[in-house]
Amino acid sequence: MSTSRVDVGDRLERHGATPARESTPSARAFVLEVSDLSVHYGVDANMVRAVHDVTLNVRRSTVLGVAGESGSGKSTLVYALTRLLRAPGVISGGQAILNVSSPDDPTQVTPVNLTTASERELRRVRWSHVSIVLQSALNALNPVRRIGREFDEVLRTHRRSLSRSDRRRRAAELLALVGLEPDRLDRFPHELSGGQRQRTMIALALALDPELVVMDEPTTALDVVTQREIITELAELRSRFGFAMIFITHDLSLLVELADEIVVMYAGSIVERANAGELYAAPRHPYTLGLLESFPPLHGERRELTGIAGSPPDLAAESVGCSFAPRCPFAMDRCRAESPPLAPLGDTGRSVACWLHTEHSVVPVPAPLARRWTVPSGPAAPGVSR
Amino acid sequence: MMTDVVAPVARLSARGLTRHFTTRVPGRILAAKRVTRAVEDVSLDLVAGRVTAVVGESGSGKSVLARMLARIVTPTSGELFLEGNAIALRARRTLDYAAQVQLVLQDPFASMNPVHPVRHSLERPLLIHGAHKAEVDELARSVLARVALDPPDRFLDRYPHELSGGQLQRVSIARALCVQPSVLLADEPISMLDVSVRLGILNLLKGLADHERLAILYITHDIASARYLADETIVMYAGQVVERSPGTVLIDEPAHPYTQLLIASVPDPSGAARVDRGAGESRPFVRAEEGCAFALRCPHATSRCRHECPPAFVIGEGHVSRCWLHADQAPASSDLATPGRQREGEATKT
Amino acid sequence: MRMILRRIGLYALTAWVAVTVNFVLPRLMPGNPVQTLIGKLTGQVTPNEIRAIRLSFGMGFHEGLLAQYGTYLNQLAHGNLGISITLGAPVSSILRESVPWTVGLIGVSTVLSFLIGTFSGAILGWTRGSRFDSLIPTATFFQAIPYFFLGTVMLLIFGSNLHWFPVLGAYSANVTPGWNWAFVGSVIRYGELPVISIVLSSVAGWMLGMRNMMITMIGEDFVLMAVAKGLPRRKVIWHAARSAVLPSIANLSLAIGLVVSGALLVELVFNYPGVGDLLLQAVLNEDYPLIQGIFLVITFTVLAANLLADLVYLGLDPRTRSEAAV
Amino acid sequence: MKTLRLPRSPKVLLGLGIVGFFIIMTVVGPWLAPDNPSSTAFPALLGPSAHHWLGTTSLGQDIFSQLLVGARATMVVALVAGLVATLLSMVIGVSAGYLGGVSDDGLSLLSNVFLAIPGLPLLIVIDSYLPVTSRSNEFVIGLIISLTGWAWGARVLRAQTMSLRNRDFVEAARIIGESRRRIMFTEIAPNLLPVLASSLLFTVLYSIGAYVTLAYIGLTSTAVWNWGTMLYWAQANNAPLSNEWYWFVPPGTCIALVGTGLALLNFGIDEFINPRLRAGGLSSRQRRSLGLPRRTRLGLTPVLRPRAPRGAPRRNVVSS
Repeated sequence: MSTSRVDVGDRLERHGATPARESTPSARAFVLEVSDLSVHYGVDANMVRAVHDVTLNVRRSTVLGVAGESGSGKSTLVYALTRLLRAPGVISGGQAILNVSSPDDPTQVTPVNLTTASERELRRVRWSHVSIVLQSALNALNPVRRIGREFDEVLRTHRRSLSRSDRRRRAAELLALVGLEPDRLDRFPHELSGGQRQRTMIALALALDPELVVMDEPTTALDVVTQREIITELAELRSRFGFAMIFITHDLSLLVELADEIVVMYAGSIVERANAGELYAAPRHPYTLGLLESFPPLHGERRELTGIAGSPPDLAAESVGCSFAPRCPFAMDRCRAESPPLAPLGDTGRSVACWLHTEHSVVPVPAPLARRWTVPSGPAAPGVSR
Repeated sequence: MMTDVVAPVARLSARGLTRHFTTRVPGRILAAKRVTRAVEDVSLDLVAGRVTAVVGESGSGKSVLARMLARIVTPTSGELFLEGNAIALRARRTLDYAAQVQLVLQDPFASMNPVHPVRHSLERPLLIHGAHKAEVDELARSVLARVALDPPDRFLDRYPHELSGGQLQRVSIARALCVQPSVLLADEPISMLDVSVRLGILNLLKGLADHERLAILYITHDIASARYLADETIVMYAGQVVERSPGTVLIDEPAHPYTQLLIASVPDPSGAARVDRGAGESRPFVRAEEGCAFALRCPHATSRCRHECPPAFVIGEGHVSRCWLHADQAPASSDLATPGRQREGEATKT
Repeated sequence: MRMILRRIGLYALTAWVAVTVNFVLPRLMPGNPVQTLIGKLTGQVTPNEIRAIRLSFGMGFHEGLLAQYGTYLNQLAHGNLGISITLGAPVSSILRESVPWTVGLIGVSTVLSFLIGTFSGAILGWTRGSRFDSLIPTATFFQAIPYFFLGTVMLLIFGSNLHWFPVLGAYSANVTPGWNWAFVGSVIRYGELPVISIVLSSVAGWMLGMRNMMITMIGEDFVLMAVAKGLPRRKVIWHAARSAVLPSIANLSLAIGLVVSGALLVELVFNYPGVGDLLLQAVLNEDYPLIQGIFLVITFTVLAANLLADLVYLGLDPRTRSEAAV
Repeated sequence: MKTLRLPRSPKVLLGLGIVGFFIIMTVVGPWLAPDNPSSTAFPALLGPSAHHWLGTTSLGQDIFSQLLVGARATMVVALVAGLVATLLSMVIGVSAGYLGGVSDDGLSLLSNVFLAIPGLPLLIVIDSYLPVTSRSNEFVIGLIISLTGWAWGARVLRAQTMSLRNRDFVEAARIIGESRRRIMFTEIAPNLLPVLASSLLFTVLYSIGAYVTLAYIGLTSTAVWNWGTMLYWAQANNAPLSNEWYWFVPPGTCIALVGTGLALLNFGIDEFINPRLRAGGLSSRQRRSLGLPRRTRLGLTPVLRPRAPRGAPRRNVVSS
């Protein structure tokens, strides 16, 4: 599949970077390590703090789900860490490190600091190692080009040794992976249906056998039936090729099915991080609980649900204390005064940013936030690295 | 304005509503026409105090149906009855009809004029429908309170861009309520909203049905939200009703293969059993010229399905399914198989 | 295909409107200027010539309006545009000599201006926020200068003062017209300054339009995706520019009319032997047959150019090929 | 109603300043003129001096006075033509866009025909048939110019109206029973204001050009002083070839300045209509103080104060 991939480590070295030849265990385990990343829109008085102090790691070959509503910073986060965020977005702190593995020897890992990388270095890891699928494939595909040209261009840029017919053959192979006929290569984007376009984008994202695929609400614009088909295909493709995924969506119930580990974001911060099954069975943050309760169930008794009172916060306004406090049914005085950090929850391997769960909290944890869970036999271990 | 009737009387009834669009076949010099059957022969009754949910994917014709009921789109054929009175569909929509039947649109951001404050959106319907200038401010405040936008002063003079999606959708519902309608049509009112505020809107609609006796049509692609609200559920595919049942029977025991596929496709963390799904590349909503509209995607399709359009079969109390799988059941006279209610409705008409 | 047929229909209609305006105008004006003119001419030219002029205006002798219109169209269909009063020659043969100069001058300038403007606009759009932005007010200023004024200033500075370029006329008096190198070289040399003036006046429009579209396109997802794919910068720019140029080409057909209008006057400034100079002479001498003939020829040429621009657009935008647009 | 709030960029302020200056000149210019522009009382072809700021013509007229007096006719014609053309384009464009169907087909065809006919030659033909008395009337000339200048605005307004007509808020107004006329005027029209303003600027710009051109080739009365007739006389007396720059440069520069001012204002409107054209938040001073690059390149999100990474000995390259 990737016969012609040149050792990226060598190339980076030639251009002045000093790759860590002795790969650390954490670099081998995680394809992406993000620490304390903060993002602003603008820098003056009207500045909007879109993301603050986000730390997360993506384990190789697993799916990290990022759940949040509009304004939670979930998309800003991934655009920023891939340095694709548009002006006036500014990364105001933290770093993101992509651990690029050598195709010849997977134990050889070269960390690339995305937050300090030059345009040249970024170009080298983009698409070969990290690719992206956006919500609207219609906008993501060039409207005046045939589908085949998009594949050809990517392959020609990153796989110099492939001949024209090789590239065409590879493109047809990729389309076949997502269940599309090769004749689609000669079509323009507007001639395909929404589902076909999104499948095309996924095929394109896998063209260079990347280690990490970022999916920004890839199924939100699609019908449920098409969404189901694509999600099923994604799961199959992942188990076949072993890439890791960051899957961003507002649909927490979709993530519970798809992701290994989930982070829940609210107002630019991670409020909870846990293994998918655990998060669903036993949410620890009031927001996660509210979000899960916002999906009417398809089975069981019909009962009245309340959702979450109030409106999402205005990020431009300076806030004191926990940003969820105004909507939180369990808010205490401390919540309005002090912002809780994302802290490990005992030795459970999960983290939560809520004062209710601190060791010294005098208030007992409310029953809905203290459910017990049985550790499911998921593919991924609880994801805390340090 | 309505006296309470003991038997549930349909406030708005549709019989055989059909809408075809003719479009030009692209790329031809001579204008070859293609007929798109957006809605085909749909009948329904909207009853005071009840929520009727219509579930369908994009292209199922559910939005066109809502617009026909609001008389923004003229049906190709069919009949409408408001409080039992036949409506002349060719004539212009009267102000009186607008006062009875209101429609709430999907996108709250787009359905508010960016140059006018909330006040304008509420006072205009009040003034059009005969309120006095002196009282509109008071009325606008009270209607904001009805949709739980409290205090009204915080919202009346805001511009749309200053409000969140959930708040705007409440304003949008308030605008519809200004005219004191008896029927409220809601076209995907929550699909553009954040997950955490969706239930608030659903509960608001439920409250309007329960406490203010409005007849509500709730249109959605989200079958789980239909289950949360519905007193009657209708599933549409390619312009046709394929299954309908009182309450949420068809969600708990789906009979039509399309309904089964739809339910199996919904993300469900609780992990219920899955049904077979159609194989291969998903096909766009091209209706077959003959036969069952769903035949192209149906895992159970036989040659009969491809050649003969199935009628609606009664498979339970008020539960009908338009599928040959149920051919051993009695066919319904129309897909509107709610005999009890219809008889009572007709009795009061005569 | 549909679109092209529709455009051809539009241009045919426009041509008909222009022809009819030509017919109706003299009759609408108070005191029928053509009648007055003919009155003035009686005695100066031969009765035969007067007859020809009357015919070209459709003014036979004792006919109804409709019959006059018929005569007029018939004359037009035979390429008879009447006889120039001042030059005493058939208008069509006069035009045959001057039109090629105009088409050459304006054609070359328009193509150059479009290419330079679009290219620099793409660069300006891509490098927004950089030092190049200071070009924008300058470009706006040049855009606002009337063509003929800029031409005059150029003539004064680079022609009569610095003597960098030959001025006045289309070729040197020392060469004999014909397909010989001396002549062609001279034509190019004499064309330089007029072309530069027209390009300078018109380039800013293309540039600013392209810059705006480029910025709009850079905001599109597919351009961001081109970056995300790790494509080299020149390919990313190409992604954006390829789509951004479409509105420019769609507007090309509209802009041609404006450029032609402006360029006619540049000919005048430089004494260029095209229709612009001819038009001025005709206007000053109230030579109505010549004015009308020039108007029709310019209109037909512009319409032909429009159609060409539409064809280019159709070739570049796949969406119009399948949708029935415009 | 906050329908049109122009961004306060330097471009817009400069444009406002220039246009404001010339509007004042239009109003007070004729009173400020030191001499009668037609008086031939002075020596011919004087260069600029304290007495004659811009010198005199070959007939001994004061050029500065001509410039001040000429501003009024030029601006009046431009304004009349601009307003009439914008009105025409609004009526035709908005009706075509809102009514749709056959009326749309007819009206669009009309504006497309007018777009395709080259404006200036048509103008010349019409004007050449005008009796001399009408040629000296600014309003007649203005009206004729507006006839050839409305089509572009109509086309833009039609497209804009069509897109507004299908917007949800218009449908919402229809649902509550709002009348057609009120939907046009209170729901759609306020949203058209920026486009209308832009269209007005363009037609005024076009009209100045057209009027000056007509005057320059001698198709308006040469007795009415405007910037075009000044150029006409300068050209007729071979001023450009005789190096009498003070005769023809001032009027030409004034025309170009008015045009620049209008175009700069239009930048502001463009940015209002299309938010992507607005500069992205940071002023260049802020960028410098934060050590950010002068412009943000696509796909290279700037990084503020790169913190030294904790722990592992990783590269610490200064980011761009």
